[in-house]
Amino acid sequence: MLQETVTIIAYAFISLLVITIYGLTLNGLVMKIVARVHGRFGPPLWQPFIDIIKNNAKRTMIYHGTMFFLGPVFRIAGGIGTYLFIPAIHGSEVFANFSFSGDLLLVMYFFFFGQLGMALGAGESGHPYSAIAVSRGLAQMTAFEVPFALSVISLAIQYQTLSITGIVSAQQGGILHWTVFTNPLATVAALIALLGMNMHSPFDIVLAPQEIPIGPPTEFHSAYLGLLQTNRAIFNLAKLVLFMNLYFGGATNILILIIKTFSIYMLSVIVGVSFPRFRTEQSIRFFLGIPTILGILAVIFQKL
Amino acid sequence: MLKNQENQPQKLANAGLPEHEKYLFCDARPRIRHPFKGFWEKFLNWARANSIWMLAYGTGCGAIELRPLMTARYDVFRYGIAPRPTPRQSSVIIIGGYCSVKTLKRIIRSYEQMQNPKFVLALGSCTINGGMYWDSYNTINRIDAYIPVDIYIAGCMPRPEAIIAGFKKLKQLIKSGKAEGANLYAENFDWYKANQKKIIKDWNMPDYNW
Amino acid sequence: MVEPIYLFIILPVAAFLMGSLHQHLNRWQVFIFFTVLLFSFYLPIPWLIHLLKGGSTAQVFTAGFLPPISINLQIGIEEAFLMTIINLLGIMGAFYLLHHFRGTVYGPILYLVFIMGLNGIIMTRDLFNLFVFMEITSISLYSLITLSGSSENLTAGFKYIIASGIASILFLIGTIYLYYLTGTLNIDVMIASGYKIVGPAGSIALIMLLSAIIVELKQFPVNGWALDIYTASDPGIAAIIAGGSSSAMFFAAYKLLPLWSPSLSSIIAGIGIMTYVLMNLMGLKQVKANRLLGYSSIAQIGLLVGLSALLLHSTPVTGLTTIWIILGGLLINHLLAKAGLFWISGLIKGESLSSWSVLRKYPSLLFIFACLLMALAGLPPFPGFWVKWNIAMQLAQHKQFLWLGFIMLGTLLEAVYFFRWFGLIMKSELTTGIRVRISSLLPIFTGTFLMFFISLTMMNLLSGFNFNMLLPILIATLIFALKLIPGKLKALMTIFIIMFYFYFLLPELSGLYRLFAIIFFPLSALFMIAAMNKPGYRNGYFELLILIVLSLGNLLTSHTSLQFFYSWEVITVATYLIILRGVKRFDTALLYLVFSLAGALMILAGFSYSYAVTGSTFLGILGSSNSQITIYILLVGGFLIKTGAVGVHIWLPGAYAETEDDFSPIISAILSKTGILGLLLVLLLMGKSFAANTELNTILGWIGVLTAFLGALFAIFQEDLKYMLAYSSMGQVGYIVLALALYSHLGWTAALYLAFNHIFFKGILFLAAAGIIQRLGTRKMYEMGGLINRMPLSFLAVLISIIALSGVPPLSGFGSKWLLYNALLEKEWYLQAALAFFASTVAFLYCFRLIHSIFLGQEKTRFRQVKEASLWFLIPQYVLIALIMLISLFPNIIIEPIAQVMADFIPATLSWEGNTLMSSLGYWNGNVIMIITMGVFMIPLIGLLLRVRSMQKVKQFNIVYAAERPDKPETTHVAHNFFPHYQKALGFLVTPLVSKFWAAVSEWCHTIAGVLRNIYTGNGQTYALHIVFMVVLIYILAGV
Amino acid sequence: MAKYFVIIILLILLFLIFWNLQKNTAPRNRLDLLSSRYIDQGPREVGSANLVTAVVVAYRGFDTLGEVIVLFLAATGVGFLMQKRQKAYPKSNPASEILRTGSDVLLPVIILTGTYIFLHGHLTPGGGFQGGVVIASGFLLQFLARPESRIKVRKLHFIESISGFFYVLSGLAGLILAGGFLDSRFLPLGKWGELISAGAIPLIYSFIGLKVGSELVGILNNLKGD
Amino acid sequence: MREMAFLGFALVLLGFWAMLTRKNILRIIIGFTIIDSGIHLIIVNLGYLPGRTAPILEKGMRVGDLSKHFVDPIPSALVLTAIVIGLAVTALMLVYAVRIYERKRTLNIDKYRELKW
Repeated sequence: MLQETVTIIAYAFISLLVITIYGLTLNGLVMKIVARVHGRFGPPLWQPFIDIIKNNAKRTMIYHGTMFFLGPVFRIAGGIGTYLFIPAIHGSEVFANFSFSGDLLLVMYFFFFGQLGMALGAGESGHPYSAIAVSRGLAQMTAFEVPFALSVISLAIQYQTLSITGIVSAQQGGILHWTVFTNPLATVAALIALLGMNMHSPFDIVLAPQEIPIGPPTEFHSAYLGLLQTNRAIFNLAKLVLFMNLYFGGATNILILIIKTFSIYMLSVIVGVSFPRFRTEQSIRFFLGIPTILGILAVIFQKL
Repeated sequence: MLKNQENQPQKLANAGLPEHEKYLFCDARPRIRHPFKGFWEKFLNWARANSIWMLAYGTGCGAIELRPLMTARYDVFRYGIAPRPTPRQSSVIIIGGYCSVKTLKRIIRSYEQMQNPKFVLALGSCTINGGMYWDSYNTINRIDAYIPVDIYIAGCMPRPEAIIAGFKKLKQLIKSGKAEGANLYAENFDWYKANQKKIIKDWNMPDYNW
Repeated sequence: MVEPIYLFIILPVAAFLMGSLHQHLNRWQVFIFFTVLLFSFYLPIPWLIHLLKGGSTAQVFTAGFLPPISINLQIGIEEAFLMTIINLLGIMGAFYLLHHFRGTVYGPILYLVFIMGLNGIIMTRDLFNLFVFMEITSISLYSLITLSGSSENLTAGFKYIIASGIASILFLIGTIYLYYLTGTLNIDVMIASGYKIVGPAGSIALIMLLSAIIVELKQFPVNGWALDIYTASDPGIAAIIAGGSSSAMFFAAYKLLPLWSPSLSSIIAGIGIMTYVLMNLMGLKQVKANRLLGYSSIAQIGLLVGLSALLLHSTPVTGLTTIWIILGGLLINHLLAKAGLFWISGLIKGESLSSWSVLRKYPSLLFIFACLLMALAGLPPFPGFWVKWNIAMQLAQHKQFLWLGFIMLGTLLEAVYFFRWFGLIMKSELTTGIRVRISSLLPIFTGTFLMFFISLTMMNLLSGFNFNMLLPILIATLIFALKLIPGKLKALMTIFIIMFYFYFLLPELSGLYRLFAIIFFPLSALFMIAAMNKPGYRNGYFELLILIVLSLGNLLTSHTSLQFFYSWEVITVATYLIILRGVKRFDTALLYLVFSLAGALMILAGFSYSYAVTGSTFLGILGSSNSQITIYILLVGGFLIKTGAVGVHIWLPGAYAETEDDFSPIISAILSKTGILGLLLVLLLMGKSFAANTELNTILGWIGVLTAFLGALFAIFQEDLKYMLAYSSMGQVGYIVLALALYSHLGWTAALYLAFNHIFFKGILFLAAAGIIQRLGTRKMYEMGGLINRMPLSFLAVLISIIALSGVPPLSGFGSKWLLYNALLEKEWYLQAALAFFASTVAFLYCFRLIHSIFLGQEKTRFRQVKEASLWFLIPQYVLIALIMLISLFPNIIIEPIAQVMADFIPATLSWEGNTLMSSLGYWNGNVIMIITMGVFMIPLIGLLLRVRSMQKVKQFNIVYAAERPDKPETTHVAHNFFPHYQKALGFLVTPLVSKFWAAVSEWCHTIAGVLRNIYTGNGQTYALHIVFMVVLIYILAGV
Repeated sequence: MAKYFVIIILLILLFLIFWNLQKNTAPRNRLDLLSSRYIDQGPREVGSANLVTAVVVAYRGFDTLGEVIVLFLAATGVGFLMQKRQKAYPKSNPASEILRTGSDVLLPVIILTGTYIFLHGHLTPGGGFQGGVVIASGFLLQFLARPESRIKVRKLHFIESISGFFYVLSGLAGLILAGGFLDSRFLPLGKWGELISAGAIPLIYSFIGLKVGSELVGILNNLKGD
Repeated sequence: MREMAFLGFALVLLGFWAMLTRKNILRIIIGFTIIDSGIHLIIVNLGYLPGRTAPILEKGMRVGDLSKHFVDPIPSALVLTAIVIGLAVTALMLVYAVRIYERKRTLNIDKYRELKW
């Protein structure tokens, strides 16, 4: 029993480490790609690592209060937790994480854990922009969760399970078994929702550096920021892995995982570099419009 | 090199604030933060040098030169330099040209809100001796009487290439552990503060903006 | 037993003698007056006892001949009963009027003759003699009305004479033609020879007679004069008119009932019930107290007339006893209550409704007043309640559903204006203007006491004596009597009593009921700890709490729908009163009451329909196969109102938010579950084959999920802390309704789990809100801010509860969401699941707003000195937090018993593997999730804690502020209008359409009432015209 | 004008109803059982030659009691209402000589006639009420002739209440001595057609006559207003 | 004689007309008495049988066969009561008129509308 537990925890650490490194690299890569789109060279691939080191190397920190202090902790706990509840690689023991403890619903609700904590921390900083950004972020979140939820429901109908492992195993055996082909409407709806989740343009209303200097983390710095940046890598990848599992047949080894998550992420990135920003209410209306209809259609088609 | 501050009072008076607002501001003195010794500090300094986040705050006309710096032509991102909208997260503040009294107040506030280690890059002649506005009633002639400047980049205005050169110099300073402006400021806090208060008449902020 | 004829000897003799001998009699006059009245009161009592024991109806002959040759009187059980109460009223009224009778001999004489006239009307069996006695009462009233001698008295009296004169003319025409047709004046013979009353002549004669009686009964529309009489005459006189004269006239009408043909009978029923509805409608516009009472009196008599025509004539009489209890109970209820109200009105100097607020200074009078109002509105524990119940049952049994609907509408309208009045009294400016005399008080108190006694008798007759049903009221009264005990001690006593009751109740309950008992007793006791906080005696609060909670227990133990409904109404009333205690304006409490009563009436309709179909009030059977849809709709509709479902939710926010802070947790957490209990019972008892499969469940589910969604959406736009929590409650209960509607094992498990969870977190939130509001003195969230430093314990409590609310793992809220979605998907309610999910994300918005606006952000200067909330608020909060933590770590300890209970009704679809909960779709291991979350939380936390030495704690204005410094905390704290973008995007969904709709309904009711009452122009000639018009109308309607 | 129109329409309709009522009652050719019985048995049972009186005083005596009470109520009510008057009317002009003399002459005759009428109520048309009214009319004449004259109100009340008292007492006597309350047969019926006959009817009618007379005088006195 | 009933009804309607249209309360009272008279006429008329006489025995009448000669005595008895009651009501109405006039200095019924609705 003890040995089993230790093994599981060790595996989780390995999985987490791999995913963190990959996530940070992916962020660097994206910066590079964005720079290329701009016609620049861009920072080096490892720039995110340096940034994290630098932030942690800051000698001073301030704190506004307990929740401010705990905010980033919540955030990264949320990111790590989300990732750990998703089986990353199908069939792999190391990357199965803690997916035995809950199903898709758990993951969907665990998304909120970090956001809520971060919002609380940002709130305690007392900075008006933080509060405004949180208000925007939460508002947008409610909107993009709708098509995503519909899409998940469509999957639940399709596969008659809410277990992510179950959904992945049902997609094995050929590219045509992937949800993206068997249930394209649900996939489209979910991918549009993913754009919102990733908060790239046109949905970057939370950070919006030109309006409300980077929103919730305005007051966060030094080691806090280090944690947030780490989380950004992990949480981002958690979402990508989830989408890969749900819609793109999952991954059987780390290479496929990298390829698939990278490809999914590229969608956000390409959309991001191509569009300006929505206003919040536009974003809400957008998600409750076509994507929601697609989601509803996906549910209806599956039910028929 | 750095003096101990034991005999100084621990709390700031914040005399510029009205009594009923004093509780709203932190009254702690800035403290000297000693660097680590040896390789560890060198490693950290390497990271600090390669990830310079500058405060996106155009204090003067020189800010015009910062846009080309970040776009495709000069692309300072190559060097790990990136703009940052909040002083809390930035490590360098660029004094972009002539500095009026009014701006100085904001510069001081922003500078104080940045976290140690932090660096100051002064741009153009005006920051050195007032430049063409040397005899203006409202222009600060010598910026380093108010905040510790790491690098001056001469010129009116300095071209982006000069600025990049300045950054390179700053990197070298950081790597060599010589860019300890923040500690300098803390060490000579009373002197700096006295200078600042001498020129800023309507001092309505705490003595140190945490 | 004294022969009743002596009434007609002693009373006139006394009157004659007093007329001339008063100078000689002096003080003996009063003595004679009361002796004679006492004699008249005593006379029927032995008869009543004799008849109740089974004695036969007695006839009294006059002139030494047998009827029909001479006039005869009859004393049967009805007559004896009515005479007893009317003569009792006579004594009490005389006592009340004693003051007025000083210095005049005419008053007592007229009064004596009036009482004699009433007895004559009741007893006589001769049509013309009836006319004579009617004239005797009318003529004595003509004079008595002018007792106070104002000009209003005189003009009103003149109108009365005109109307009554026309009525007697019509009566005479009718009588003489009936005599012509039948050759007799004896009512019994006339009824027996009813075959002779044929053809147009017979019908018209009957119409004339009927019209006269309708005028005398003051039915719509020929009652303008009566309203004036009630308004203008001395309250003591109005009391005996409303109580005595109307009752006697009703009895006269009752005597003649067998004469009417079926078509006339239905006209009478229609007129009576329309009078009931329209008078109550017009009462809405009334601002004068006495006139309002007049409207109500007329309405009540209308109900009596309508019911007697419906129950005794147009359908065959089945259970005479029940009908007797209805009519007798209604009569006595009306008689005592209305007389009492008129008597009280005599004490009040002003004539407007609000001038009665002076009653606040006399709690005992106020108490009586409330009792009388409740009696008239048909609320327990007064006779009116039993009557209401039986009316519904009887009418349903006779398939008179349309009339039943009208009667319910009338009841509701009556409750509206009565309780609006009560609210006005409780909440308007205190006026000074009361004259309290012992002689005036005595009859008032006696009457009310009598009413309790009669109610007890009726309870005994109708449902069998049930000590449990009385117990809450007894205990509450007992505590109320201990007036001078400090509030804290009372709170302690309350908690003890509740737990004690729980201790005795628990062994009697099983399964589901036991779970609800846990909700109702220990948890509400826990919430009551908060009440220890407030200083002072808090009279009424704890008594009502006991009443509510103990009645909740009775709800669980009731076996018949009557018992259930009784406890239900007790809870409604007690809750209304407790809300009214706390609110600043009465309309919130009124709204609560009106909607609750409307719900209760729907439930009553459902029960009565079920009774009509099955013939049983046993709760175990609700309807048979062919009637289930109606019963389902009625009952579910009624219970939905109680849960505050969308569309009928507008009472909810005010009631939850405006009430006292330490009651809000109880009403929103505990009492909202009564509706859930009701819904669950309906689904359980409707019969599985129907309830499990009906499409109506789908509608119910949609209502639930829409409530959840709109409740959450409303909540996010509230600036008021308690309103936000109230709307949140509405939404959360919506989830529970949705889960119940699923009718699956998983769904019901989810429902109860949600219920428990909701109690925990909403209890904490409301308690924390109470603590905050107590310290800050404001409910506006944007005025708060930064309180985390001042109230860290409250903050922690709120934090944990909002995590539990929003369903974020690892706390208990996620369990409820998991169960709910699994249940929804299992049932294939996909779109509902999506909307529920949307609603649950919307809930984040208000959760964050709640905690941010209050505890985070900028601390306001004026709240720098506030202290942590009172310990009495914190204790229950932390107990609840412990419970939340417990069920988060070990969800099984609560899900398992719930699932087991539910498995008794529906086969289980939930299973366990160790600590992992498995449904057909997914799985969930709360225990492990909690540990993992803790783990991933601790690692970065420790990392960060290592850096703590390099950290500087800063103050609230040490923020980066675009190189400036913030100006004021008030302008820096972002809290007001927190979701403007949401307002822009989805604000159209929260347009208060429902409120507008109900406001329009209310507006229209008032407008129609205003237009309708224009017929009462105040001109005697118009009133005369009304009578002519009515005669013509009845003629046309009767189709002669 | 609209109001008049409505009233006219309604009254026309009312008249149609009355028309309908009267038109549809079949004419009577013979008496009903009850009235035949009164006529056939009345003289023997009650001993009254005037059968209307038999009905009024004996068969429907209870009605008559009510009737007396109604009048009593009217008198009391008038007293009650006039008691609260605020002020008296200005005195009217004295009546003419002719009227005064005429009334002085007529008053005894009128009272005598009235007394005759109620004493012979069981024999000839008339009775207590009629007699009482005739008596009262004499006093009315007196009031008109001598507005300033005062009536001894206490005596009037005394007569009124004593006669009322005895009327009820005679009813009680009927209850105790004869068949029922207000049974007039507790005195011997005598031979019909004579003054002292028909049981207690003359007695009762006398009481009624006195009572009615005094009551009406009381009403007139009150209305006269002093 | 049956047509006398219509006369009675005509009186009733006349009385009603007075009652409903006249503004002076004294006229209304008169209207009321007219109605009363009409009713009395109707009542008496209903008791009348053609060719018969009042139910008062005179010497020489044969007891036992009287019911063929007399009109119905009951309506006559009733009308007596009705007259008395009408008288009582009229008296009270008049007193009311006196009192109201004292108070309001007008006999116009339209002016007595302080109570309405």
